[in-house]
Amino acid sequence: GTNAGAGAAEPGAATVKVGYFPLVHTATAVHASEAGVFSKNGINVELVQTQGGATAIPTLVSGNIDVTYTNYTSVLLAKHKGIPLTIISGNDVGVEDHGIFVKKDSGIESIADLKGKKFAVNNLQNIGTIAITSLLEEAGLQRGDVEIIEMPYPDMQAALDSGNTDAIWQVEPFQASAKTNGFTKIGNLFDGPVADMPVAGWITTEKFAKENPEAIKAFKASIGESAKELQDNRDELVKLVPTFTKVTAEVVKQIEMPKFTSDIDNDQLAKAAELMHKYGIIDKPLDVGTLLPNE
Amino acid sequence: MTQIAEEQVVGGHKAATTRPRQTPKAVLGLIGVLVFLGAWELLPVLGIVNAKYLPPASEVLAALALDLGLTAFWVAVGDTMTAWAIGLAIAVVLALVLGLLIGMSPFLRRFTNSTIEFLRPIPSVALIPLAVLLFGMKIESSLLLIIYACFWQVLIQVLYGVADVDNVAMQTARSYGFSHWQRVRDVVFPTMLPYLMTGIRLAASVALILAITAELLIGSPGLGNEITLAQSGGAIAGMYALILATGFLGVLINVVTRVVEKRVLSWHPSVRGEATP
Amino acid sequence: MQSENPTSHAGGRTLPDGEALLSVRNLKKVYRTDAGDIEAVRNLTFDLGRGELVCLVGPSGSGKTTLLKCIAGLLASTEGEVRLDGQVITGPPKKMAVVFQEYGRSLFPWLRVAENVELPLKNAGVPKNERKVLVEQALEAVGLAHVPKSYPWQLSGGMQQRVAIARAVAYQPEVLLMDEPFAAVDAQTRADLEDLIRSVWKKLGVTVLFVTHDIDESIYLGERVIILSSSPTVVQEDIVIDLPAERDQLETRSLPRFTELRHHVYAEIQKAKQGHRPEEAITMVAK
Amino acid sequence: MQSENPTSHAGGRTLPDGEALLSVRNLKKVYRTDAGDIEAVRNLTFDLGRGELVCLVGPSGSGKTTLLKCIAGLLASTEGEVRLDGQVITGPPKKMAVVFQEYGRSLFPWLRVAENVELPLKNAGVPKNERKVLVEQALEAVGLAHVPKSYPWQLSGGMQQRVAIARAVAYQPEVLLMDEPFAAVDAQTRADLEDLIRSVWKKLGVTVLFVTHDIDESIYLGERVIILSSSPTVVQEDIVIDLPAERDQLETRSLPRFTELRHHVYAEIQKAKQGHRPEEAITMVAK
Amino acid sequence: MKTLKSIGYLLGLPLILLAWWWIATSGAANFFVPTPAQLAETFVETWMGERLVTDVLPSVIRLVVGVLAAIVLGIGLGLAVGLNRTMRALTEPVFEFFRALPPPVLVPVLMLLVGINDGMKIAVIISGCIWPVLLNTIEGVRSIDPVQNETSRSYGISGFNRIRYQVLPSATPTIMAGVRQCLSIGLILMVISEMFASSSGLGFTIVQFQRSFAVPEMWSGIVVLGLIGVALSFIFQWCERRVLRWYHGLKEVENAV
Ligand SMILES: Nc1ncnc2c1ncn2[C@@H]1O[C@H](COP(=O)(O)OP(=O)(O)OP(=O)(O)O)[C@@H](O)[C@H]1O
Ligand SMILES: Nc1ncnc2c1ncn2[C@@H]1O[C@H](COP(=O)(O)OP(=O)(O)OP(=O)(O)O)[C@@H](O)[C@H]1O
Ligand SMILES: [Mg+2]
Ligand SMILES: [Mg+2]
Repeated sequence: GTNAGAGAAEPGAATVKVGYFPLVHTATAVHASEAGVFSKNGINVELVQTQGGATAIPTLVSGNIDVTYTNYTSVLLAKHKGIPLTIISGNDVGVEDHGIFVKKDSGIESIADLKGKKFAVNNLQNIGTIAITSLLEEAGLQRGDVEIIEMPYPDMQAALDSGNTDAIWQVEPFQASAKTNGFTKIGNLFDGPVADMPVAGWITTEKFAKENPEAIKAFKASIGESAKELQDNRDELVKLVPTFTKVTAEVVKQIEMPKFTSDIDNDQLAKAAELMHKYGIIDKPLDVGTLLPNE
Repeated sequence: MTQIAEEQVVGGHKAATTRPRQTPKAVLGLIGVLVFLGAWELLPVLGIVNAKYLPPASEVLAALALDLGLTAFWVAVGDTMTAWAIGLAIAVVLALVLGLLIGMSPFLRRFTNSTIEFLRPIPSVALIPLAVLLFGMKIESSLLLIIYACFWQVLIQVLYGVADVDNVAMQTARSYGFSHWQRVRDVVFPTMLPYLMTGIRLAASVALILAITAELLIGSPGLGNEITLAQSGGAIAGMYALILATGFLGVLINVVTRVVEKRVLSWHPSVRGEATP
Repeated sequence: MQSENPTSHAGGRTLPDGEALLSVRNLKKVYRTDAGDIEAVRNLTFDLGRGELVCLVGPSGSGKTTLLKCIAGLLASTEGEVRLDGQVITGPPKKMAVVFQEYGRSLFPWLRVAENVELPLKNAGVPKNERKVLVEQALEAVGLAHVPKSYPWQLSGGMQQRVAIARAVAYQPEVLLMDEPFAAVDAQTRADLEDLIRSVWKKLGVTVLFVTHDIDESIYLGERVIILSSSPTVVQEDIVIDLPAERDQLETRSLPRFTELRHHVYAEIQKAKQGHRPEEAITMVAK
Repeated sequence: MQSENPTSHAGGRTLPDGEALLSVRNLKKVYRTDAGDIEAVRNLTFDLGRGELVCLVGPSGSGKTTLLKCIAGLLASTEGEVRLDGQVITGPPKKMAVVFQEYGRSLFPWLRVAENVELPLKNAGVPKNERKVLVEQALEAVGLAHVPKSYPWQLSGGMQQRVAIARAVAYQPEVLLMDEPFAAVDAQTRADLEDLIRSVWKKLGVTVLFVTHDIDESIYLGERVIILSSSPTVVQEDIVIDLPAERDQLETRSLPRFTELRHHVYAEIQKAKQGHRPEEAITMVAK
Repeated sequence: MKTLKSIGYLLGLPLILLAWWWIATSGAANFFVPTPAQLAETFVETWMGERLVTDVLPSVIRLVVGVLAAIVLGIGLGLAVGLNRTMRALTEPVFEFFRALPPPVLVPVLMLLVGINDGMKIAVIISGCIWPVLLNTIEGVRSIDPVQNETSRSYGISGFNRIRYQVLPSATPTIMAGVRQCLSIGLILMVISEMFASSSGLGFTIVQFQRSFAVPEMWSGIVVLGLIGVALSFIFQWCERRVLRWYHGLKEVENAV
């Protein structure tokens, strides 16, 4: 983990433990910490490296960290099941950094060609499933026309190569290696009906949000600033990412830039919730308003 | 099969007459490892798998050599081994004590049977949310998983070992008025020891597996976490180098348990059979 | 010259209440197995006075080992009871040593010879230096002073058996039960060990029940010989051995009385093997 | 009346090349242990002719079992060699049966009595009905026809030993090695088994090497008795037993020649125990 | 009366534990730990329907195939290795190497080699639960009583006959300890094998419940695992009692007194 410089933070202010998984996309938090953005905004942040997936939310609920980075679908699901969570800041929105790849010469050129094929996502209960299903519907297919299977991002290219799946979803930096490995990108996952879908952001528990409104505001502001500074600054990313991940500078030079933002687009979020309901990931409608701090 | 058994039949003579020229165990082991690495090297070359996803052994070994020069690698090994050692020790002691207690009492054996069989197959992996909830990402989480997984392995071995006590040996102890505790210490424990050693050998690698799995899935520092990092960074050779390191740790642990076994079981047919001509 | 017929009882001799150290009463033992019940002992009654040295002979499979295990409190009887000092035996009593017929399995393979001999003493809380002396003496007495550091499985059969004997002797028990303890040793060693047991018995006043197949041995050693019938097992005869207390391998064995007793016992065993049963026993069986 | 001194050789008797079935030459066996080397046998040389019945006696721990295992091809010798029919033995030869001193452990506890006896026959490919007859006869001969379905651990010590004997007899071997096979049975059974071995030997022409501690038994049974010295072990003496071929428990044992031989062997063993060594052996030791 | 006693033994401790859990959860509710009542309700809802056929059954079939294969392979290899000193020295480090590899990192490699199918899942199960059988077989073979070995050798019982009539029976008590371990490890690996590249199965379902924070459902899945474990184990113990009748007879004669 990387520790934040205490800089301009008020002495005596409690340290906020922020959990993050080392990815290109979490460069926002690392940058904010390294560049002193957090302290400038008056909070002490300790970055704690965590695992994504199954453990992020339990870790948060158990009180071992105060804030964590996670995808919105998991948050909505947890909320739906009654875990009191609050989204405090956006982080990234799906754009060209999420690609759909097929094998060269597979004959698959568009979403419509996926009929009867297998498509791999990293997690069935996640934004990827929603996005691909929407894309399928748009292309005039049914959910059942494509078999959506689950496997970790790093294993997908091998599975595609060996024919165990026909199409895969790759996020940066895997997208970059998929390109170098000669797979064909047939489109972006967040496109058309799901263009600009918010993918992941920062959350905390309702209790922490209520007790630390200042810290939360400062955190969101810091991510916002950091997002702006990084957005069109590939050089900074090239410098920063290899320091906290195992992604090499060469790869960072080739990636599609993510779209960083601390904004939370209520409408998009509501749409995500609606789609989740529609596709049966949750069994009753969810008011996303309850997830936002100011209510 | 016949051939193997045949060789055993005249084994005694072979060992005696060819004694000075007999290939040392370590050399044979090394040959085994080299054959394995050779096969691995050939897999991509023969086109059975794509070298992009499973790089040849040479490349992975080179990556491992690179790792060996990094402090971060050794820190990770240290973290993993700490969790391994503490978890294994607690599990073994716990299982040994409970195993002796349960194994020696027909009542407890029957009374706990269904519960043990129910709890045993619960995957440690499924306990991760619970562990995280209780302990967060601290070492205790890893320990919980390690102990849970290893405990059963050792327990079952101990139960079978206790059941193996020789009647005449036990009657001897009883007739000489050994107290309950003395019987456990002087008769049951030594009889059970070979079983326990197998249990420890099983548990030692399970503990390593769980230490790494916990790091992999919870994110506490250690080799497993390094593996995730390498994976999510797309560093395939680096990832396999770490897996290789894990395997070598397993081999190392086995060497240590074998040495211990040789000492504590020198009297047992399984060990003494190796020494006599 | 004494009377031709040795003083003997068909059925075991019993003592008045309070005089017996060990009393066996109507002992019956049935092993229950999947394939059916096996009656090892039908009905045994006899007494052992304090400090007696009694030999037990009987055909193979007649239940000698079973009887010994019942007396040692290692086996529960099916009917009847065994009393030691008036107390019904329910578990192994204190200060008792047993030399098992399966001597190989009764030694702990993980302990060296001296450690095997020492263990019961250690567990009984005998101080270290005292233990050392006892172990050394016992090993010396059975002719194994040169191998204290060997493991039992590095010894010959006879040597293993002598370790088991040394262990019992070193323990200085009050009751000593021995199940064919000299079966695996050569004639000369056997003679030495017989004298060892007699001298230990005299010195410590220990009560000894000694199972043997060697009729000469039973007479040479014992003050009394109990003969078991063949299965279904009862006491065939209980003979007092009226030989002088001081016994000598050459002298005693050449006494005419020795030969007389020997013939008598031999004849009894032969009868036992042929299925002859003492009258009392038969009536007991009948009712 | 025959000569006072029995025909005997100090050192083992050897036969001209080609006449011996089994020849032991300068056999030496040293056990290597962590605690140092144990010399079990120093130098043994003797021959067994085809169809001979030879008894082997010697003090406890003198290496009888070791010698038997070397002959059986179960142990590699340290020096010297054992030849069967002129072939150096490197592994267990065909058609050989061994009755081990540790009879209890040599029976397979997962097989019933009859199955234990049957196994070697089954393995040798003897047809089923023939097997059945052989097993029944063998069990009958050792007096165990009534327990074919018991497990070995449900039997008494002597019964277990008789199962091991039955197994060897049923196998109809050409060479039969027996290591104190009657140690655990009563006197009467022992006599019966002795006669059984003699009759099997006569009927099948099998070559028998028989280890025993009972001097009378060695003389009653054997055509020759080999006496081993105490450790370091050499052949102390090799005596021809010139008793009539038809032997009878009562008659033979009461022959004056029997008594003579008995005294001779007894004296030799006593000498062996006291450390006396034959001259040849001593010179061998010296060089 | 006897069956009553058996039932008492079977359910005694579980009931005590259940009561304890009831009391422990009756006060403060924790989102991640359901109450027994909740769990029971979810259990019936979740597992007593179609899922039994679509998810549980295929998983159990894979499990059984994998476990049986592991037992056969483990015993076969164990005999080969245990009977031969050179083989043992040659293979031990490689075995130990594989033994130490965590299944979660092994699965991707198996996916590469075997592909994504039932074969892969069975391979994952075998790769993990072969070890206790293998190790125990090796140890069992190594610790055979030397007198038994000598008996076999002297009667010329060798090769397959020796394995069948002497080596295997003698090592069976030890092997059984390994088989028993193998059952529960197989169950664990069944779950892990379905965590990757799967779209049905018991393990898959449990993981999906876990991901979607359906906590009582997840625990009910774990209960299903436990129940399968108990069932397998009882089947196993029934077989063991038959195979090892001689052994229990031998050991229980007086140990029970
Ligand atoms: N564990 C057992 N299970 C079943 N039957 C047994 C068991 N132990 C002994 N028996 C039977 O009980 C009878 C008496 O056996 P025991 O060992 O007491 O005889 P023994 O007099 O000691 O014979 P030996 O002189 O041959 O040692 C035998 O018929 C035997 O088969
Ligand atoms: N496995 C072994 N390891 C080391 N030493 C052994 C081993 N087996 C036997 N010995 C030693 O070899 C010597 C001869 O033993 P062996 O068993 O051949 O004697 P034996 O003549 O059969 O004696 P007994 O009549 O008592 O059975 C003994 O001193 C014994 O301690
Ligand atoms: Mg007996
Ligand atoms: Mg011997």
